[in-house]
Parts: sequence; C-alpha cells; structure tokens
Amino acid sequence: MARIGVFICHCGENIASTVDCGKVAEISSKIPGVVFSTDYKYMCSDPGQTLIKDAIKKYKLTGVVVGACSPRMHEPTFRKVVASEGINPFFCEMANIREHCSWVHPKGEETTQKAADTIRILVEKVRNNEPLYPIKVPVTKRALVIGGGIAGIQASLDIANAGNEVILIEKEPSIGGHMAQLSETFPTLDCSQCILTPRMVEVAQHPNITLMSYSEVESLEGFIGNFKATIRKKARFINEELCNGCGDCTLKCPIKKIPDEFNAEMGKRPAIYVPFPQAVPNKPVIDKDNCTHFKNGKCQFCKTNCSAGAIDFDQQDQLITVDVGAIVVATGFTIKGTDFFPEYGYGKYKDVVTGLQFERLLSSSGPTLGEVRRPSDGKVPKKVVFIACAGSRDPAKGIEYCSKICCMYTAKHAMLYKHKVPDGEADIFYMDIRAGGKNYEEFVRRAVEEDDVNYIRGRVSKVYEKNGKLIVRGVDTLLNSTPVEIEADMVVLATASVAHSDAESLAQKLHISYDSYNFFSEAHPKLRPVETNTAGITLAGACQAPKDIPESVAQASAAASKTIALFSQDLLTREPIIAVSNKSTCVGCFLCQSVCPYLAIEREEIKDRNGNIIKTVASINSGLCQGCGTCVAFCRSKSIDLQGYTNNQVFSEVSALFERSEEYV
Amino acid sequence: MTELQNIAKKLFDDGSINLLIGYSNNENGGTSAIFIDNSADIDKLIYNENCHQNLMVYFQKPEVKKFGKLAFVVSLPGLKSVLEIASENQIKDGDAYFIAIDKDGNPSLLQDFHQIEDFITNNQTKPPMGLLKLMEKINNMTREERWQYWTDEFSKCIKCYACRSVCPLCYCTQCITDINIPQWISTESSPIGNLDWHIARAMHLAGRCIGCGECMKACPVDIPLALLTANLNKSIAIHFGDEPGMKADYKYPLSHYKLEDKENFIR
Amino acid sequence: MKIGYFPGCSLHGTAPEYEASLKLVAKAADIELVEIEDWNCCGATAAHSMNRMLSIALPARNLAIAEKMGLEEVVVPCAACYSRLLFALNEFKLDEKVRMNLQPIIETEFKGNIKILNVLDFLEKYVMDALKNKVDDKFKKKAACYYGCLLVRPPKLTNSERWDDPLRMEAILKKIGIDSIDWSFKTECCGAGLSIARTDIVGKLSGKIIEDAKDRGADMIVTACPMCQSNLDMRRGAINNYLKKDNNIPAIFITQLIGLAFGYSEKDMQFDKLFVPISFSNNNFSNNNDNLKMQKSKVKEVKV
Amino acid sequence: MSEFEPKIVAFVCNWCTYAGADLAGTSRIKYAQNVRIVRFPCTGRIDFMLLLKAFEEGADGIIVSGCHPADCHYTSGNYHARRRWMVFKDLLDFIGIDSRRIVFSWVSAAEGAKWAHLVNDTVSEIRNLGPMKEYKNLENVSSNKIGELIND
Repeated sequence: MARIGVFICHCGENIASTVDCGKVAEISSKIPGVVFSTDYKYMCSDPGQTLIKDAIKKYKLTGVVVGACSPRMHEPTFRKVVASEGINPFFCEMANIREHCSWVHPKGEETTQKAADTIRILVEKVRNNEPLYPIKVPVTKRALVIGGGIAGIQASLDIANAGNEVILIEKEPSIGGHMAQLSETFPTLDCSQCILTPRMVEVAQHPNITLMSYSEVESLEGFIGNFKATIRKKARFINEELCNGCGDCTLKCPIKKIPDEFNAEMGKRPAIYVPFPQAVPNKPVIDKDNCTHFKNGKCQFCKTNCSAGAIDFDQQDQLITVDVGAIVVATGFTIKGTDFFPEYGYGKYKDVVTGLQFERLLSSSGPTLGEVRRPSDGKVPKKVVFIACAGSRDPAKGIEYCSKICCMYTAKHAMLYKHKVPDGEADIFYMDIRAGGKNYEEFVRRAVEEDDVNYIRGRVSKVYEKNGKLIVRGVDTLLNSTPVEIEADMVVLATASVAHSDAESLAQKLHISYDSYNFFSEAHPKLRPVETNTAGITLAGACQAPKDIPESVAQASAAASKTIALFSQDLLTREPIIAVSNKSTCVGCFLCQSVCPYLAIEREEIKDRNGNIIKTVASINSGLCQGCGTCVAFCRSKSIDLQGYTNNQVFSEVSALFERSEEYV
Repeated sequence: MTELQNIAKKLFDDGSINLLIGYSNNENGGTSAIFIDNSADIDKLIYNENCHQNLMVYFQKPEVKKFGKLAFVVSLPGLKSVLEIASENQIKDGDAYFIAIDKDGNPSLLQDFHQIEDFITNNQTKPPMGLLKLMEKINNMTREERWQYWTDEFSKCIKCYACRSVCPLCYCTQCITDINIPQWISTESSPIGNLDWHIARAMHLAGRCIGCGECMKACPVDIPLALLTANLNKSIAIHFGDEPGMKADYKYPLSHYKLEDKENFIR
Repeated sequence: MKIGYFPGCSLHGTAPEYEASLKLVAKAADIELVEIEDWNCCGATAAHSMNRMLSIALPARNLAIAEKMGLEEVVVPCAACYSRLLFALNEFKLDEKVRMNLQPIIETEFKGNIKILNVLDFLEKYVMDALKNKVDDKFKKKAACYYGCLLVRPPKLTNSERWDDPLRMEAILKKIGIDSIDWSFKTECCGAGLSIARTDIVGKLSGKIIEDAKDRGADMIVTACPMCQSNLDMRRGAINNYLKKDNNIPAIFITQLIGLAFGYSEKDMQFDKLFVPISFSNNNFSNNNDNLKMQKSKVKEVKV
Repeated sequence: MSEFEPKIVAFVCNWCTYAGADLAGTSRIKYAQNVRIVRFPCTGRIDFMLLLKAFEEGADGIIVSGCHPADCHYTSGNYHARRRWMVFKDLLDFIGIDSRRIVFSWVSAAEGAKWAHLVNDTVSEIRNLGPMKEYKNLENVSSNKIGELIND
C-alpha cells in the first residue's frame, strides 16, 4: 500500500499570493493513499528539504509529490532529497503549481482548485511509479566545437588545455570570425587583430586541437557522451598538405573584382584567395562560383603558377564522421545589411554603410589601409552621421531586442573617426545610451567630452541623396522635438545583430531549441545560461544572443568548463527514461521499428532449449533509446512500455484529471 | 476430380504439404473450413460462391503451425491478407502454398509473394456496392445523426469478440481489451466499453485492414463493423496514398511519415 | 469581364481626366468597370478622426453593396478611398465585435469576401499583358513616379514590399517605353487635404517633391492619386512661391499615359484638364514659354 | 445559471509545449484556469486511447500539443503523431464525435503567448460547443437494447 506525502511550496509569495496553499494541502490529505500533507514557505530551501526528509522518516512514506515550480526547474533537487532517505528517486514527482498555475491565474478558488487537481494527478502517477535505476554509459572524451570565432577559439583552447581532444570546425576558410574584422576594440581601443591572432595561432599549433576550416555540420546522431557527428569538409580545391601558403596563386588570378567578404564587401578579392593575411590556416580557397576554370574550363593560371603543385580542381566535398562526447555551439551572429532599410535607401546609396563596413574602413588592414574614405568617390568625409539602433528595438522591423554592442561600437567609431579626421564632424542619433559594463560609460563620456562627438537623441526617419550629399532627416527629442536635417558625407548604420540565416537549420540538425529570432536557447535564462536543453550541447558567444567580446569569451570558458566536467568521468549516468519491451507478449510485427529515430529497436530471436527459433520479438537497445515513447503508442498489444511514463502511470494520471466528489466523501 | 482437388492432390503426393486448409460443404447446407491432413479427404474439397471465410485467420494458430508445411485455398481477400501479414513479419516467402481462386472460380497454385502481388493486380474487384452506399449514407448524415447511428449500433454489441476471432490481422497474443493493468477498455458490454472497443479495433486496423469483411459477417448482432475500417482506409488513401494488402513490402502508413504531410488541422 | 468601380468624390469632381482615362484603359483591356450603385463617401479623414465604427461602416457599406451586385473585385482609383476601404475590410476580418455590430448600422449583409484593387493592382493584373508591343518612341521621356503616402502605406495593410521605394509604376511605364528616374521623394507627403486651408504648406511639401524630380532630370511626374495630382498640378502658384522660381514640369495620371499607348488621343485622355500642359504629339513635348504662360494664367484663375 | 465552464485537458510534450507553458508562467501571461496539463516526453508517446479516456473522465475538450515540425527533440515523434491524429480525427468524425473538441497545435518553448492564446481560444470554443454531452449521456444509454436483443 502506497504511503504518499504531499508537500506544497509557497515559493515565498510566488505561489501563495494566488493559491491557498494550506487549502491545497488539506484537500490533498484526503486523497486515498496520502498519509501526510503540508505546506511550507520555501520547500527547496534547506529547512524545506529537511521537512521532507523528516516526514519520510516519521510517516514511512513510499512516495512524494512536491507541489511547487516546474519540474524542469527543481525535479533533480527533490529527487535527491528523496534518495537521501533511501527511497528510489523516481518515487518523487513534481506538480507544477507555479508556472502552470499561480503565475498565470488570478487569486481565487478556481486557481486553488486547479493546484489541488494538479497535485491529485501527480499523486496518482506516483502511486503507479516503479523504482528505476540510472543507466551508465561511456563518455567519448572528445569535444566538437562549432564555429571558430573568438568564442569557439576560447572554448577549444580551454578544453584542449585540460587534456581533451577537440575538433574545431569553421565554415569560412579561416578561423577568427567577426573579431578578426574589427579595427580596435572598446573600451580600451586596443587593436583587435593584435590580441586575436596569437590565439588563432595557438589553436593551429595545439596538439589536442584538430582544426577543420571550410567545414560544416552535416548531421548529428547520438546523445550526451556518445554523439556521432558527420562533418562536410567543403572542397577548397587546394591540397592543404602540399600548399605552403606562398600566395603566388592569389596574385596570378586574373579575376580580381569579387566583393571581398572579409572586408564586408568594401574591397575586392580574386577567385582564389586567402581571406586575410593572418588567416589560420594560411591556405587559399577557390571560389568555385567565380572561378573562370569552373565556369568554362579555360583558365588554370593558379595551377600553372603553383610551385608546390597544390591546386586540385577535382577535389570533392568530403563527409567525415567523428565520435564526440560533447558539443560547444559557437556559431556567432551576423548583421542586417543596409538593404534591410527602406527609409535609408534599401542599400542603394554607396555612402550609407553598416558598422562592420565602417570598421573595415577604419582598419589598417582594410581596403583603404585605415584611412576613412567614402566608398562612392574615395573622398574623406567631413561630416559623418551615425545612426544607432538601426533595426534593433524596433517592433515594426521584427527585431524587438537590443543588439547590445551598438552603443559602444558607435561611440568607438565616432571617436576613431575623429582621431583620423580631426576637422571632421561626427553626429550620433541614438535612442538611449546603454553603456553597462566595466569602463563602458567612461568610454562614452570620453567620446562626448574629449572627442567632441555630437549626440542627438532622436530617430532618423529618412536618408536621401541630394547634390552628392546625404540628407539625414531626423528629430531631436531633447530640443522640443525639433525636426533636424543634416547634410552628411557619409552615414553609418549600427545595424541590428541577428542570427545567421542557417541558424534554424543547424538547431534542427543538433536538436537544440531556438527562440523566435533563431538565437539558440539556453536551458535556463539565469541558472543554466550555457547549457542547451539537449544534454551534452552547450552554447558560447553571440549565437545565443548579441554579446560583446568579453561576454563571449566568458561564456566560452563556461561552456568549456561544463564540457571538461563531463569529460572528468569515465562513465556517464543517464536517466533511465527508456522504453522496454515485453518479450512474452510481443508478436514481432515490427511496425514499431520504423518509428524509432535512434534505431534502438532490434530483432531478438527467442529460441527453445533445442535452439529452434520460436519467435522473433522486439528488443530495445538501452544505450540508444532516448525515451521518446513513440513506439509505445504504436504497440497494439502494449508490449512496449516507457519507464517513467508507463501506460499505467499516464492512464492513472488521466483517470485522476477531474475530481470525482464521491471518492472523497 | 476437380481442378482444385487435382492441385491439392499433387501437393500431398509430392510431399510439399502436411496440411491443407480449404472449404467443404457442411451439414447446414452451407460451407465451412476443412483441415485436410491426408490426401484421402481431398474429395471433400470444394469451392463455390458461398466460400467466403478468410482462411488465412488460421495461419497463425499454433495448432495449425505445428503441421509445418501448409497450403491454403484463398480468394482475393485471403491473398491480400497474406501480403499484409508478410509486411508485418508474420509470414515469410515460402512458408505456405496458396491455391488461389480467381474471379471466374478457377484455381491456380501460387508459391511466392511476387506471384501473389501479380494475381492481386490482375484480379482486382470493386468493394460491394451495399457497403459503399451505407458508407456514403453515413457520411452524408449530420454529426449528431452519425453519433446516434453508431451509438445504436454499438449498443447491440455483446462483446463476443467474434470480429476479433475471424480477423486474419488480429493475431496479437495479447489483445488490448484483455489487458487489465491498466484497464484500457471496460470489459463489460456497456456503452462506453463497447465504444472504446470498436474505436480501438478500428484504429488498430487502420491502414492494415484488407477489407475481407469477415468481421461484419461474423457479427451475431449485425453491426456493420467493416465500415469503420473501410472509411479509415479511405482517409489513409486520401492522406497518404497507401493501400494495404497490395505489396509484401508495404510500409505501414502510421509508422512512416513525410515532411510534407498536411497539417492544416494543426494550429 | 466585369469589375466593380468605386469612383469616390475626386473622380466625379476634381479628377474627371482620371476617370475618363481609367475607363478607356479598362475598355482597351476588355474590362467593364461597373460603378457601385448608390455609393457613399469613404469617410475620408473626417470619419476616422472622429469615430472608429463610422470610419469602418461608411466604406463597408460600399463594399457590401458591391458584394450584393455580385462583384468579386472592386477598383478604387483614389489612394485615400483605397486606404479607407482596405482598412474597413481588414477591421471587419480581424475584429469579431466589428462583424457583430456592423450589419445593423449599414442595414445590409456583408460577408467580407470582396477584393480591393488600387489602380496599380488593377493595371498589373488586367492591363499589363495587353501592353505587349506598346513601346512607343514618342514616350522617350523621363518619368518621376510619385506614389504619395496612402497607395503603399501602412505596409501591413497594403502588403507593400518596398513601401519606401516602390518600383511598381516604373515597371508598368517601362512597358510603354518610359524610363523612370531614381529619386527620393516617391512616397513623401504632398500636403494632401491642407490644399485648401494651408496652401502654403502644400506649396512647401509639394515644392520639395517637384524640385527633386526636376533636379534629377525628370520630364514629368506620374501619379496614381487624384489628391496628389491636384496638389502637384494645381498648386503651382504656391509651389513656385516656395521654390522662388517657376516650374513647368507636368504632373499626369498614369492612366492617361497608358491610354495614349493604347492609341487614344490626348483629347480622349483629357490632357486639356491639366493645369501644367503636356503633349506627346508631333514631338512637341516641351516646356516652352507659351506653355508656361498658359499655365500661369490658369493658376491665377483657380487661386483660392 | 452560471455560464458553462468547460473542463479541458492538455496532453503536451516535455520539450516544447510544456516549456512553452512554463514560459507563459515566467512571463506572467494570464489565461483561463480550465486546463489541466499532463506531461509526456513527446507527442509521439500520446496514445489515442488516452484521449478517449479523458472524454470518459469528463473532459469537454482536449488540447494535444508538441514541437513544431523539424523541432522535435526526438527528431520525428511529432511527425508520427501528426499522421496518427489525422487518421484518428477522421475516425471520430465518422463515428460522430465532435472532433472540434480535440485541438492539435504546435507550441514551441519560445511561444508562451501562443500557449496562452491556445488555451483561451480552446476554452471559448468549447464553451460555445457546450458540455460533451454525448459521452456523458452514454452512461445513461440503457443496456435495454442489448436486453431486447437477448430477449428476442
């Protein structure tokens, strides 16, 4: 006979302000099988946990239902409490009376009733629970890091320095990411490449790191500790082992007018190219779409000029499968282009540029070698207008969030411009200045006070060209909403940071969740900010939300520490939420087999003593099964069941959905 | 000796089979299944339009299986059930011989699934008009009328499970209605118990039923059971383009999916 | 083929040349425009600044009548009327309360199945195909396509793709051999209803439009809205005052040009109704002084 | 007489819709109290028999909700569920059970507001449909007919 204890948490005022917790405890005490029921202010606190432990001892409880927050929050906490008293932890269930009840309903009887109903449903589940024991699986101590920007680099180095193997893949020809494109960094104005490139070299030379540039994830199977990743190594048409990185091929290529991605299309590059001089690996790649040889077979200048004989036009994409135990996703972000803005000319004005493009104009490795010259005619602009929040914080644009880095880099841009063009004028249209961060506010003040940057609080409604000038029409909301029209030589848009266009499909390949903006979702916004909901996969950098460099690096180290902790064990404990088959009742129709996404359903032959096959039945591979239960719902004879969500458990839950008053009279 | 008996005799004579299941006249003036385990009884073997029972229902019975080498007299529905249970891993190519009766009543010996598939393709018949008409009639009713219709029909059910017994696809060793932990379906012949049983039966046969109609013929209280599965198969044909009993490597539509399956009913 | 037609007050008042040209263009494309019977005012600016339900009921009544007449689509050539009718239809579809309360007010049933076309929708859908091989050398002029505000805004309502820099008129004119300039005032405000009360503001707003079109080498401004056209054409006095110089760049309806391409005469297209004259005949498309004088005298006549 | 308050049960998957409902909570989005949630690992796990059972227990409406296509935590459970519900819905229609009482939806972990709307919409739709009287009347359908038959 079950002896169940019910514990109702007030969660301070979070539950108690709308749910009458005492009454819920009282109603619950009348459920048959419930021998103890109480409520307490913070059940997850130390005294709360002690209260549960004491009750288990005193009332010889066999099962526990905690009515509190979401099980996604505290289920492990309370299962540990129960386990510490010698009860199998799977005899503890949580009834979600906070997220699903107190927070979404007004104070009143109906809300209390809903909480009581939720408790009753879970009591019925616990009554039918069975002891389950964790499954041990081996861990592959090799990490896959996806993305070779600063976050991916940092995560790779940390994991590798702890003595683990790392496979770092980067979809571009070189690692470095956006940080390699930056001129100087806020708030210190130190040179971005100077601090980044040593790290890049360290990655390339690290004995534990295998760098795969120009590669992407093709597919992913498996689970924490035991992933199998297939990586597409795109053909770069260069034999990397033969290539010595001399760069002769890039000089000889007759095609020279392709917009240069690294320079944010402000410069030009040949069809065979190394994205930038400090690239890692320093091996060129042939841009197939623009190469004359691939277009009509006529040109082979690069091949004839390669002394190492490294050009290989026949190279094919390679699919490489690797076993890894953990994955760090560090795929970063991209920015909206100027073509996203109808009001600023849909990208048709050459002198309206994005922040990243301006960054390249400021950079000494950029197309103008660090001189600020406007793209249309190469003249030095004497008046530059910066527009912050271009796209960001704008529901009409579908981007309601703050891109976070723009306030700071716009201040930096204006400052650097003033340093390079001392007689120039810099105007910044802004909504608010968000300079939260160490030395950030001071940096912005420096722009205003020392560098005479002119901040105008207001939005810009339109930019158009007139007589070779860009007319910026906006409003100054601090000066009684005065309309402002500025004749500028150049306009820099601090365009919104957004997820990559392929972020959604990558998330689907990795089975991680993502938000409505296609940024990847963390498991908990506050307490599990680096893990995803898929165990073994962590996030680093701006693929999760816009972030600046220090934040990205910090998160990368955090993701690395999660990975290292995982790799510190030889065996991994997995929740035993898996399917099991009943071999005596299974008739072996195997209609379940094709529904299993993990190929965990195997055919097992049942033999008699003489070795004759009596029948073939379904058997579940507990290492592969992930516990979705799709096969369970398919089985006509109910010969498969799902531990933790057995037929009997869910049936009992449904049976207890609505109160039947007669039972409690 | 008829052609049918000739084929049967030859199978016994060359030792191909130990048991043949076919039809014979019974004392009530009708026909019933006959289990022939030696060639002496072959003269009782007949086939006429009254021979409708789907004899494949016996294939999975242990009492039959123990004979080893088997032969079945089967018409179109029987052959379709052969392919369906083949797709469900219940019968392998070569497990049995099939004396197939074509639409003109002529017998021929089929030995492998390939021949059966061809036979089915060449001998397609239309479902009985009566069934289609009734189906259309029900579909044209208002929802309330349909509910009334089926409540009335199901209220007659006495839970004798004859529908289950005659179905060649109801071969589970443990039927959902026999499970008591949990008690999915109330055992008594109550309105809810009856409804649950017939819905469960229909869902378990959806996309599998080959339309022999035996359930309906066997029902002692004349519930038009075959309508439920026939209508479901119609939906499945419309949604997924699948039809059971046509191929031995048939893919059960409910355990496969397409990315582009329609979902206009999902919000 | 029959399509509904809601003229609104402008096409029966200040812009008869718009109505005449539209009808003839439709005729050339084998379309009969059926005027909605007993139509009423769309509500214009007055209704929606006073009472939301009124601003929905007035246009909805027109749409309901069109539905009753068995029409599936209705052309609304005036951009302001178009905006109000589209707004009403949208509110009707989205707001259950509107659906419930509307019928007693308009005293007729409305299902909301009708489609509303502005003049560009209409030309694209029914006329474009008939414009094959209509390129004419006499049209070798530069047009500044002017959309105004309500033809494209609000984008959520009108489903405009490039609402700040539309290219639809340009594509239509290209069919008859007219190239268009790229300019920045396509969707700026012309001054609209301030035409009467604050002519000076119209002078300033329309003046900027005219100035930019001219500076960029346009020979004419092409419009698809009777309000815009009348401000740009009729308010030349105020405009020239603001710009402090005379401007003789004409402002013409897109349908007038399409009509010419179909072979109608300038008289058919009622070119004589334009204040700033324009002519494509005998290659005398010009801005000569005679025309300028004529225009000046006309401007005087109508000064309010 | 007070207005009829429908009893709604929601069968949801753990990864998307349960988390979406959690998000509705953390975002404090208010919605109707009528819903009772049962958590499953995946929509693929939801047996059609449980829907029948829920009606039998007195539910007036049922929400079945999981991950959007391509978002399933287990890759494909939702696709299988999608087919199952397509067929099950047709069967209910044929038998005359009002399939509008079962609402299928995809609600992701990021769609707290969609979850709240889904519940509210379902409650108001089921309120309009009235109580699920068919099932409730079944209890009263006499076994007379069976009796009559046996007596025949």
